[in-house]
Amino acid sequence: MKHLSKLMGASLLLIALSIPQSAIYAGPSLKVLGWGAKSGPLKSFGVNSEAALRSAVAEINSAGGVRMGDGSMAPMEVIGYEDSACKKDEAIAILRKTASTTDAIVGMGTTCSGVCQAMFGVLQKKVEDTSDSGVQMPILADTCIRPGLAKISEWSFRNVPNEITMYDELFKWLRTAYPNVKTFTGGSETDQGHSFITYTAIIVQMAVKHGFEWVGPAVPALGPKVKQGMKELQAAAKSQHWLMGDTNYTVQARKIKKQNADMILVASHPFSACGFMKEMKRQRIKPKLLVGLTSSASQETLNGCMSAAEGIIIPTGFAPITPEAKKANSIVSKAGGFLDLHSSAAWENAYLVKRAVERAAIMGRPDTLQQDRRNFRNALASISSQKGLIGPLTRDGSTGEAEKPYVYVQVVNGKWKVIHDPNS
Amino acid sequence: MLKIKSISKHFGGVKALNGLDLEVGEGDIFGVIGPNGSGKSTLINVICGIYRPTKGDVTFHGQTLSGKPTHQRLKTGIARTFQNIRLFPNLTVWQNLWVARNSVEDIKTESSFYRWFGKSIIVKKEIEEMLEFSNLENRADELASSLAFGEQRRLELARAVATKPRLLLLDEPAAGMNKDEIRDLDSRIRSLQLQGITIILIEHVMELVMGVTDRIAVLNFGSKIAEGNPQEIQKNEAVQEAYLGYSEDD
Amino acid sequence: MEDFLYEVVEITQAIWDGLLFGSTYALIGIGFTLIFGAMGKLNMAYAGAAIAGSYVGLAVSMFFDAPIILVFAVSALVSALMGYIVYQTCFRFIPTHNHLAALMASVGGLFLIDEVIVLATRGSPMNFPALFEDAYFEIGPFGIRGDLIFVFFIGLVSTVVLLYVLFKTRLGMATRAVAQQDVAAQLCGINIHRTNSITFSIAGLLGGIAGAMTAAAVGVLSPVIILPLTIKGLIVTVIGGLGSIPGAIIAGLFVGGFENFFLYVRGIDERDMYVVALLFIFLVFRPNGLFSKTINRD
Amino acid sequence: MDFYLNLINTIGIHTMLGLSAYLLLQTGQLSLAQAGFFAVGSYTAAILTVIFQWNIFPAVLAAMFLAGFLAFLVGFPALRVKGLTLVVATIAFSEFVRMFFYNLKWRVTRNGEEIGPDGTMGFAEIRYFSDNGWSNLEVTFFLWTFVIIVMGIVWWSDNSRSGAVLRAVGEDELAASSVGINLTVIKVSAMTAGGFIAGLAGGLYAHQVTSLDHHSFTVLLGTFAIAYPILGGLSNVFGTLVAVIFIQGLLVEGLRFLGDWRMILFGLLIVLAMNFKPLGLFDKHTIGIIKKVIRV
Repeated sequence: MKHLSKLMGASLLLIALSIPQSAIYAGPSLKVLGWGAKSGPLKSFGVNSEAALRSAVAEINSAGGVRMGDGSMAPMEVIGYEDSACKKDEAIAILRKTASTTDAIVGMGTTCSGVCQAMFGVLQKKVEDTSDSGVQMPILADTCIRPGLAKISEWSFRNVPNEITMYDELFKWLRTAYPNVKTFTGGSETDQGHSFITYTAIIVQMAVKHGFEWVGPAVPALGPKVKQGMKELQAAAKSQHWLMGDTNYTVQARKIKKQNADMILVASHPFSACGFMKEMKRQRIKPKLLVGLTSSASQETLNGCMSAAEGIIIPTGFAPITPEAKKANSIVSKAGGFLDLHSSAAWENAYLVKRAVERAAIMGRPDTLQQDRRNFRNALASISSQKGLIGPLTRDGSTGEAEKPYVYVQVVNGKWKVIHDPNS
Repeated sequence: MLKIKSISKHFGGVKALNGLDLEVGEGDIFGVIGPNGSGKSTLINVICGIYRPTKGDVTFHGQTLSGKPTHQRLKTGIARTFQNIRLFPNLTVWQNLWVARNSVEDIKTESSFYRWFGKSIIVKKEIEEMLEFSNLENRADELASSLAFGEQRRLELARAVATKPRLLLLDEPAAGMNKDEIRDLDSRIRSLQLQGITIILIEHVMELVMGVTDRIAVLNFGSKIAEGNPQEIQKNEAVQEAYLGYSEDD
Repeated sequence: MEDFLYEVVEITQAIWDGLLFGSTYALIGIGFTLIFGAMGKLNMAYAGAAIAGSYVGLAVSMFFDAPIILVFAVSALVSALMGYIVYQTCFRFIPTHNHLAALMASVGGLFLIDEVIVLATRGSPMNFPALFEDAYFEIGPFGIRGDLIFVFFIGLVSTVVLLYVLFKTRLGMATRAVAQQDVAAQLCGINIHRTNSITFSIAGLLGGIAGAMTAAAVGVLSPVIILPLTIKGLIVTVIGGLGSIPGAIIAGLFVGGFENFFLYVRGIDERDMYVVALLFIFLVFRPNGLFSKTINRD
Repeated sequence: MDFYLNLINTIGIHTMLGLSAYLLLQTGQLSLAQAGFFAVGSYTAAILTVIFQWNIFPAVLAAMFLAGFLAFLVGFPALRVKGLTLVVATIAFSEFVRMFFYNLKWRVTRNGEEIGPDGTMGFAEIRYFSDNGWSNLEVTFFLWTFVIIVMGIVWWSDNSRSGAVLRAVGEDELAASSVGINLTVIKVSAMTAGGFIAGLAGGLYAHQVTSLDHHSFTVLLGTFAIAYPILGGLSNVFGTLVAVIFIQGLLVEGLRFLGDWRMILFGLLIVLAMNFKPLGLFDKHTIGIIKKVIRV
């Protein structure tokens, strides 16, 4: 029994310990709690987002904090940044923990679109729907980029670029910037929902829309509208895709080489994107243009295959082009993170929270917690535009889909370089 | 009751059994002796269906056994013990006996649900008897692995008897036993005979075989070299030949 | 006719590439088979340890810009060490008859290794120095990856060496003795733990080579490839026949070619289904694998 | 409160998953196919409640029976192989199932929204509980009724002759068959029962997480299924429960505050547990101690 009781005791104790102690700070403060993948292959996402969020909050506090409902200024406080390990069960557990055992006003997470899908699922779908017993906790996400997640719950908010407009504009620009590029083909990783859907439903269609010619396996129905010919494309191009954990890309590369296109799309996370691009290099496939997936516009790609990725063009929601962005970038890298498409969103989210709080007149008292969360949600929902790091963030109230500025970056001499800013 | 018609069992080139014929009568204690490697254990494995004979057929009460798997042969009334004891070491003594209740009578008397999940008075009584038979009454709840060697032998015998067999195959039950234990075993075997169980006894220990058996068959190189009652066997040259020959190469 | 020829060429190419790449599966398979042969146990941490070795090799190359061959050597040695550690931590002190506990411990080991790697690299994929990156020969319509040839070659060499060690040296005798009859072996004065730990180290050595070769062939090293490698390795082990080294080799190459063939004709989503189907076919028609060794341990 | 209930639900689901493997381990079959049955159960139940608008109770039962039937079919080929071969074969099976759902697309449109399994995009919005206004407490009661029934049945069979027979088969198949036990019947029934339980657990899991995709049903899940009974010990059902509390309660939730080091400790503690208690945390020794304490 000794061992057993010890075990039980320990486990309960630890569970208790693991609940963020929010009473340590004197005086009222505005509490937020974040989570993301801090273990497993996607660790870097969580680490970067945490660094960004914490340093942004520090910035806000050094500038005086946030104005509460009673007019007083209170510091903003990140009462924890949990590890959801890119696992559904864990993310849901953290969400429920945050909602029921902490007085955080908003949850900020999480990594992995599939996990967001599950997490948003346990939220209340419609705010006014009292028959719905879903969790009532506002969530402000920075990395749940997969299309269509916004509609799952009115309590969920995402500060992510809209990939439809992103790629639409990108190919429009490429059309003019590279007039000699006519044909295109590409590949993706089929076991990663975000990569595969974005590729087959958006990227290819947008390329077709702007007059690039698909020279992959024949897909008559393809483009130019979003999702047009998606299923046909998925069926036709089966053998030029790969899986995230793959180790051998010879067949895919050879197929794509045979198609001999001017432009090749590599819609995949760095893990496999690097493998594939290395194989391209090996088989001496030299397209005039190489276009990648937003998620690959990150440090990982450079770690993984700097030389093979040389010249790849990717639209991204962040680049240190504005003074704010430069400042944020340096602060975050001091805090031990990289500011990229996703983590920059975490930074911006801190300011988004500040704005919503000041709009919603949050009391920040334990007894007002539920009301505060509801008000906060409504305020957040009512914010249709907000100043981001590299330009205005806008949100369409009806669909809940966000729009944010983006730039086109390219790997030049082993560094990400901004080659075009559509807003300038 | 048990007829073995020209059974052969070949392992690759090795002829473990070679056209063997045997007939065991109802209620007999039938001894099978022979030097090591003369095919005694193979014989048992063929009878209870662990080996499929290369040639020949075994009939039990006039019906052929060929093609029947081991567990069905048990239900026709053929039980066995093993040369190297095979109990269920991490089951209690009680459970070892409980598992063995598979005879046709049990299936007749109890509903199958009850047989699997119930524990009736009858079952208790029968198992008590078995414990008594193997004088393990006071160790019923201990693990079989915690028993001493002799006790394990007794338990294995009891487990075989618990299946209410009509024919019991004992594979060297006296191996590694001292005089008293052998005498004890002798009386057990006789008591089983009194219960009307036919017994095939495979044994090296001559005093046991010669004492207890009614008929003896002698195997060498997979075929029968002699059969008769103990006295005849003791006189038989071929037998001495075989044993002496055996002891020489040893 | 044109298309037909084209398809033939392409399929041949696909199978050929897969075949060469299969040599990495083969080495992983050999590792599993060795350990299973020696102890009748399954070491789930094996592929993880192999990849960990490659990471150390990579670290060496990053800090001392060592030649690729040294990277290979380091990977192999470290992973041999890992093999030894895995034996000491997950097998040595667990009762020999208790296969379940050992299996579970090695699973724990897998998690541990995996997470240590992640902690060290933030899970970011790492650039791994490729061998003869530009050695890509085009013979008529065919293309041949020089590095894969090298990988294949190393695979063969290490197998030959292994076979020599197993069948010609006293150590090998001891290993096989333990594999066949551990009690008897102990009675003959063979130190079973020593033998086992050596077996694990040898297996680790091979694993390290396999890991480094995989990493070099892909060009990037990341923890996401560990699980697929483990599964492929296990499938190869079973198809090859438990405890059979030649079986593992042939099965490895075969599976490599097989999966590439189906990748070409049926596409990525179904590729692994066919590999699994292949395994099932073997289990039905040849349950003991290519080179049947009836080991009745479990 | 909500959080603890959620944790209790998770523990319940994983306990059932573990018990489904527990039965098989008793007969000496080391099966990683439980992940496959779990997946079948969860997708079936989810499809029934979401697409066909069934009530959750029949849906979960249907999931249970489908998974059980599948397990029954798997049981026969599984007889042919044992040990490592069986492990790999069952891994292959569950991978096959996973890839099936990974390719499964079944979209229907209900009041303007597309719902249903969507291949690699997963199967979102399995919102039966919240749509019908179930409080988390009600969910817990609902779920644990099943858990307790399952545990009760397994416990009962453990202490009846059937349990002894299962273990007998696991310990010595030859001896078992020579006391008249039909190995085929026993092993296949164990596999089937395991499938039933895993399917049931899956059906409940689907509604707990509200979203399924192939990432949830990898080999790791199957590994956990066998990990619970092995880590807890095969002496009785509470071992599995203890192990689930150890892993889900202590390692996953309890150590969360350790951040980066949690998952490292996760692996480490499993290794240590197996080294110091190879027969499980809840082995005969522990039980002995407990009995003593109870007597005192």
